[in-house]
Amino acid sequence: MRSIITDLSLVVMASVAVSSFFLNRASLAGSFRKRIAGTPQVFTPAHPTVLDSAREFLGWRDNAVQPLAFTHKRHVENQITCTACHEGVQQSAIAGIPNIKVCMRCHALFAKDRPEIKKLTAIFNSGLDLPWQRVYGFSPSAHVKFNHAPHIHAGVDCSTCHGDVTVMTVAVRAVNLNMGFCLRCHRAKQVSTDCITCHF
Amino acid sequence: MPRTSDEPNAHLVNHDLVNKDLLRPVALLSTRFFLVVALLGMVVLAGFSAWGYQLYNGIGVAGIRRPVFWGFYITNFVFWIGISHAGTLISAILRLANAGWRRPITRCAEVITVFALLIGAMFPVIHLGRPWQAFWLIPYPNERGLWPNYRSPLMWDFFAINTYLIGSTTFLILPIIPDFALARDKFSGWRKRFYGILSLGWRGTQRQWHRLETAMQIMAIIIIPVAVSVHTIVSWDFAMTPVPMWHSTIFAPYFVAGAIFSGIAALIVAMVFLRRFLHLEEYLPPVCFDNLGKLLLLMSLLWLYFVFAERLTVWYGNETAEVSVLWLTQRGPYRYLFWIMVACNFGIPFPLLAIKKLRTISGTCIASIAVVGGMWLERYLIIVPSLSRKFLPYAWGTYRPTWVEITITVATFAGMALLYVLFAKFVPIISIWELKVGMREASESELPIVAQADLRTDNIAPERANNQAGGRGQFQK
Amino acid sequence: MSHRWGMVVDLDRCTGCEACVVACHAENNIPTVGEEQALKGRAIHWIRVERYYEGEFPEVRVKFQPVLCQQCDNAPCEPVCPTYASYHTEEGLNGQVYNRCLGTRYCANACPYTVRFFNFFNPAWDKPLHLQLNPEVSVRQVGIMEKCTFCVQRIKSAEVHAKMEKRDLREGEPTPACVQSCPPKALVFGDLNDPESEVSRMTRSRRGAKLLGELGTQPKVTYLQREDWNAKNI
Amino acid sequence: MERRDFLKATVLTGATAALSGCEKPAQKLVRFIPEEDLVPGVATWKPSVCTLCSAGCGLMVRILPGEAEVVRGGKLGTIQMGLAKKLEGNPNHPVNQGRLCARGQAGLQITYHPDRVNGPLRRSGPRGSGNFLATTWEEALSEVVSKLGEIRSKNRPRSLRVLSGRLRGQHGELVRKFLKAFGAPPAMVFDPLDEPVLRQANLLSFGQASIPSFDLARTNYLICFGADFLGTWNSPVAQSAGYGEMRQGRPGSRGGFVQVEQRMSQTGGNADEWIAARPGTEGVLALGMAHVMLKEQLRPHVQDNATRLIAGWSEGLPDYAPSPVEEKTGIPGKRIERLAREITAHVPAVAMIGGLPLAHTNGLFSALAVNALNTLLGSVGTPGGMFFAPRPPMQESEDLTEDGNFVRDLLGAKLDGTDVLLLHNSNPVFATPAAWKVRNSLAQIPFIVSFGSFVDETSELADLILPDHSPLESWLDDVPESGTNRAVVSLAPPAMQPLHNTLAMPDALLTIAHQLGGDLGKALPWESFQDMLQDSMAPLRTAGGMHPPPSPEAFWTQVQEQGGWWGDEPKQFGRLASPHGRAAVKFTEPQFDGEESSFPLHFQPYVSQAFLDGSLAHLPWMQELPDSLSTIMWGTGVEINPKTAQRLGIEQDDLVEVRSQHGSLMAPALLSPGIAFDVVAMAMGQGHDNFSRYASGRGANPVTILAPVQVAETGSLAWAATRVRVSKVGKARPALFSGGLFERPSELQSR
Repeated sequence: MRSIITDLSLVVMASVAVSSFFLNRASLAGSFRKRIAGTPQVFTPAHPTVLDSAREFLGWRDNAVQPLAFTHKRHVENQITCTACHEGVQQSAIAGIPNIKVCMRCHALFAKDRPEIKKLTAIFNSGLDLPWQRVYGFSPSAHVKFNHAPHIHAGVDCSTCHGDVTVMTVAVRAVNLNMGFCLRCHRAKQVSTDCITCHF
Repeated sequence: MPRTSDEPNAHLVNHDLVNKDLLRPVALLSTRFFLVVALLGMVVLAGFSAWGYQLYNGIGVAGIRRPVFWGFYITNFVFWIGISHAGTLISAILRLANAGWRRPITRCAEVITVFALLIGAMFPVIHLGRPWQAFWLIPYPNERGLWPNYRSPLMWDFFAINTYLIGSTTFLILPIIPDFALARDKFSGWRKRFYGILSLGWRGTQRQWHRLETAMQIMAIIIIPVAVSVHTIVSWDFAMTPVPMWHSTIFAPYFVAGAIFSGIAALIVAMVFLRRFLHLEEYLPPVCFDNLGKLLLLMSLLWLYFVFAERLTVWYGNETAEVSVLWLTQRGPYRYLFWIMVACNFGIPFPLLAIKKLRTISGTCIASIAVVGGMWLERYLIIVPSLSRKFLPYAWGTYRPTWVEITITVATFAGMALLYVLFAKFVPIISIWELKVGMREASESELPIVAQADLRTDNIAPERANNQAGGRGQFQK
Repeated sequence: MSHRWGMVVDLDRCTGCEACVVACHAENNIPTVGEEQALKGRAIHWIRVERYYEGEFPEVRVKFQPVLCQQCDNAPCEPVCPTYASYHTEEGLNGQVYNRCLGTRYCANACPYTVRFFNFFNPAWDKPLHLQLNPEVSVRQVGIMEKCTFCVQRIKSAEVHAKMEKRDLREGEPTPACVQSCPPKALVFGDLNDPESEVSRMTRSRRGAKLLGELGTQPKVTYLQREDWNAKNI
Repeated sequence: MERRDFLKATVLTGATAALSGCEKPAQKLVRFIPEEDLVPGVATWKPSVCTLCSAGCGLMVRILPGEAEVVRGGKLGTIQMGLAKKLEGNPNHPVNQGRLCARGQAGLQITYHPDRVNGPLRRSGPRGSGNFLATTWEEALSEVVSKLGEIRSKNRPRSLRVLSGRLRGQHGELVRKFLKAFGAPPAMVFDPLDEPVLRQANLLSFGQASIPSFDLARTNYLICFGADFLGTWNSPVAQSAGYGEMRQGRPGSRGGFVQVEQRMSQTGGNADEWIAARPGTEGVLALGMAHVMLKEQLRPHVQDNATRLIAGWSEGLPDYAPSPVEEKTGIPGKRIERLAREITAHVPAVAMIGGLPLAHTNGLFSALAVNALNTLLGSVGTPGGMFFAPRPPMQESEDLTEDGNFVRDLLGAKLDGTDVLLLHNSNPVFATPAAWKVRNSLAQIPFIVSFGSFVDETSELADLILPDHSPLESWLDDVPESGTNRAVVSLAPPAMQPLHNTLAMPDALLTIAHQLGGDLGKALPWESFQDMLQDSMAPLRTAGGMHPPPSPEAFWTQVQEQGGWWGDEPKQFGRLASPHGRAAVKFTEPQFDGEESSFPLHFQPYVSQAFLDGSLAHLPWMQELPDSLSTIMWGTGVEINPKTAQRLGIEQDDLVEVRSQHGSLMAPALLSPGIAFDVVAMAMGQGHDNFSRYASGRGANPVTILAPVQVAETGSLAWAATRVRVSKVGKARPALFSGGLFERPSELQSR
């Protein structure tokens, strides 16, 4: 009996000793990796914390908080088309969130007295851009390469994926853009549902 | 008086004694027990911590690399699934063969199966690059309209192993029920309640006995093809791919034979420990070891035959890639491991098991320990060398395990021991009622008064006590 | 008209300069793993130039052979994947769907060309090196298998543009980075469904051969063997 | 507490590692208004010029809008700007015709390198300590101006020196004009990859001190002496393109290729026939072939300048009969005869020489011999032969050869009395033998200004670092010397906005000139380098290439759009200038440093395929690029023949010491079948002490242990003239990408 106990305790000590030794090695693994470990000066797809990874795994996202109470409604009412500000949408993958210069194209002249526009002008004069936050967009681990242009050319209305922005003030996530949503449409329109169409 | 040679427990006559002996380990909680559990627990904990470390930093902390993408983890997977072939298969075969000497060993065998399966089934998950997505293997309807790929041997594995796990668990639990009932009746306090629940309201009625018997018969028949299929499919994980010395038709029987081989060895080791520490010398007499030893000898020869057949054909076929793998294991850096393996699986066991004098309990034990180690090496030598020498020499590479893999591997052995110790603590490790049946059959000719009295007051099958003929009839199928 | 993308590697033109290797790194966001990992054999090069010596000094020669995913029609990597992460696309490529990958690495074992690479850790770029990353290609996380895609992002964008302009793809319109960069024009890429395309013509060359063709993987990459020097008889 | 330590603790105490609170949140950055209007997601291609080697290839840069962290007005923030994402060859450029080598494509990482100097620095610690403090451009420039003003007022203008790498195009012009106007001696050029010996030979043979181009696409037979022309030598991309055509471009006729070298290079790996003549006897082999041609009258007996330079040519080279040549070169006479007949049977044929053969003490002889062979083959200035690319008709104040030579000045103690040194695009401390003690002699100089984008072994000595823009951020121009038969000026505007607080070196120089005023101001009237470029291009408007000549404005825009100017395809190859007479030369045995008895092995450093002379060792892509032959990554190895290794008891993965009379280094042994028994070879480029996080303290630098032997005629370093001994000192595993060496491994090899 004693022999057994000593054996087992030996195993434990060995494994712990081995662990501790190699742990130092492993944590230093890669002169390249080591230098960059944990510092914010590194770009990596790794989640900063375990909590974040859990949140993404479960698909929890905070709602976007915008620097200005931008109202889509009002702009649409003034016959301003989506493409006027989201310039990329017809020719490229990305629709693009307009920078402050785009705003000032008009607001250098129009509605200068409104409080929000005053804020806007102030920010512009300070030489800064607006820190808009994304409302939609896929998580990096979805590996989706969505391309706006072909959808626009296929006559898919913006509202299909972004909800009726014309009635929104600050845009909110009105549609849940999960894979099922994409597929329903692709199947209905009999366009490719090949994985590689969107995932690469 | 005349005795059937394969009735190892014929000499036991006093049922109370049997009950006492076999319930004793369940009854008392010694400090020794806690000490063992604590030690094993620490090792297991170290294993889980290592896994946690791997989860956190990435699978790269393991030694796997290109082109050797599978290493210790898959080796352990195959090894433990192999071990799992000990119990169920053996006990099922012996049950059907109605070999009397099986009675004391069936349960400890079946337990090995269940636990080895549980441990083995962990490894496919541990070795994943993204274990948190493992649930994608489960076919469940989803909006994406995505299903797992049923053409993949890994999916076959998934189903085969689950089937086997369910099957063997049932096969283990069914015959325990009467013993739980016994424990319920013998104990008092929380134990009574505890075993009361587990015994699922077993009253030992004629009908219950009948159902139990039938169920056991059916399960015994079903479980054998399942067991065979499991390791066949595990072998196909390798044989289905165009990898030198994996892509072989011999693999399915080769793996199954190897599995049973290692399984029996594991069983013998387990029995030796039980015998020693639970003082079951009387209940696990040498004849069990002798018979198992013979079986092990047979498997050892079979194993050697398979290895020879596999390697001869490769060498004779002389296909570039295959031969370079062959020489890698035969003459290359892996040659030491190879010959150690041969020694463990044949060199050591053969004399110990072939020579009657040496086929003692300790003899079979040594042989078995050698075989367990040897079979682990065999799995390793099947997986790693082939991957490190694929078709394009430019892409060759070597594999070296890291502390993470080693720790986890060690931990699984500790884990097996731990589960076994705990099981033996809460469940009579030898099937009491089956034992008694064996006693009865042995001593049916003329029963001493004492025994008669025992039978009548036997709380297992009172009806049968009243009507011995009927009772006996049950068991003469 | 559906496409069937294929490549021809002219070993007589290839000089082993490895321009293709860097082109691939730049185009496909292939991580730099660093020395320690490289020592462990974990460097990632979707296309590599294999170097084989023949003979011994002084009668020694070298053979250079670029090896990338052969995009097999009968690919061993595809059936083994339990989640269809590795599958056959409509255009006959061996697709690798990163988000679907569990990291069983089974495909990598099955691949006889060993052209599949695994992210053993999360890749990392010292800032601002990350600005070089190509936004049209995913950055693969830890535990994901990756391999040459024939620059599917280039193929896709070419197809999208053609579609938006309501026309068919022109010959040589989608070009993988490696092919574009190749100084001696050893790599040729095109549509095997078009019998007149350069790649189809070269595939029919008498020098043509498949890498490990005997395995029956039916690669879509054809290797034109190097010719031996035969002097005019003097 | 650092995360991983925390982790260790948890693992040891057996807690799961699945928790981590110690992560810093990414700091919030302010966003600046972008300078340019970009359409998101739309890629634009802008022309640029590759400045990494002397080839001067044209680039196309893929620009995509993206968010970059920058400093604007002292504030750290993000800005949406056009970012270079990929470099490809410029399809219209005559030199590289749309293709690009590995190094050129990796040039992208220079711009985004994490260790780039992102603003002017002033030395804080003692010289060489590598301690610098940030300063402003105003201060930095004014300091330079005051220093220069000082020496000018002291009337010692000659105490200003410029140490620079290649000085070509208007970059070079600017520097020359500056120095001339200042009254300083011409810039000291240090470019380890230049071929001064070949220039000298060509000046003597053909009256043109430049590197030739080769019309490989139309060659039927190429014999190359040592030049790695497909990998690193001269204009690799252009030559590779030609090589491809030579092999398979002409249906039915496949050009033959013979390589003469002692260590199998990437180029040699492509040869049909690979010949290892004894080191330094390449010229003899060439003349041996010439002898056979003359004797058997395989070629008409030409008498011109190139041949007249070879002693005994008119007599049919009696000293170079097969048997004596066999003796010297170790190549069987029969084989030499066969080669001679083969090559003449396959005209147009051409001979090429470069690299190691010219790095012997008798390099000039070898070069002249090959020139003579080419003349005999009638392949000078003819299709399928060699020629000299025409120069664009721009006025250049001086010829390149009149630039100072750093080595000459250094060893001639001409650095004494230098008060101010301007350092540009050159790292002699790293790339010269330790025996020359460059570091010390530079450290003597009171005031050193570096324009480098990185702190390296040389610029760490600087008192001021005025970081240059990265190539992609600056106005670029180059005049490729070779690689095409058209006159070419590569020129391009910046492809992207500067990422850091840097200033283009030419503009800095102009600013300094203007602040100094006087003659300098007059000599350099331009507001910016851009204006200077525009003026310099003016004469090319009517010089062909564009028909009809566009208006000056249109011309300028078109030049910017197409990435330079190139003349028309000439009717025939450029005529050669008038010959320079000179006494005939004889073969002289190459001199080697170190007794054969104690230093039995020839030491041959070679230009690294990934790092060239080491100037690219800071690029991660290059570090992880497996070498074509040894497939080593992130390090260096000593290439040695397996038989030799066996004799010395050395095995793969052994750490060996290479010792010359002038020092020693340690590196892992690489057993390679493609190297002569008496030769060990090593790639240049690694072994940096201080050159970014990726290169520092990695591998060993073969140049340091070289003997300070020079080629007499040019004074350049004879870097193949060192003998060494090699011994095992331990174990070291190099990071090799390849497993096996052979495709069909025998049992033995598969062990």
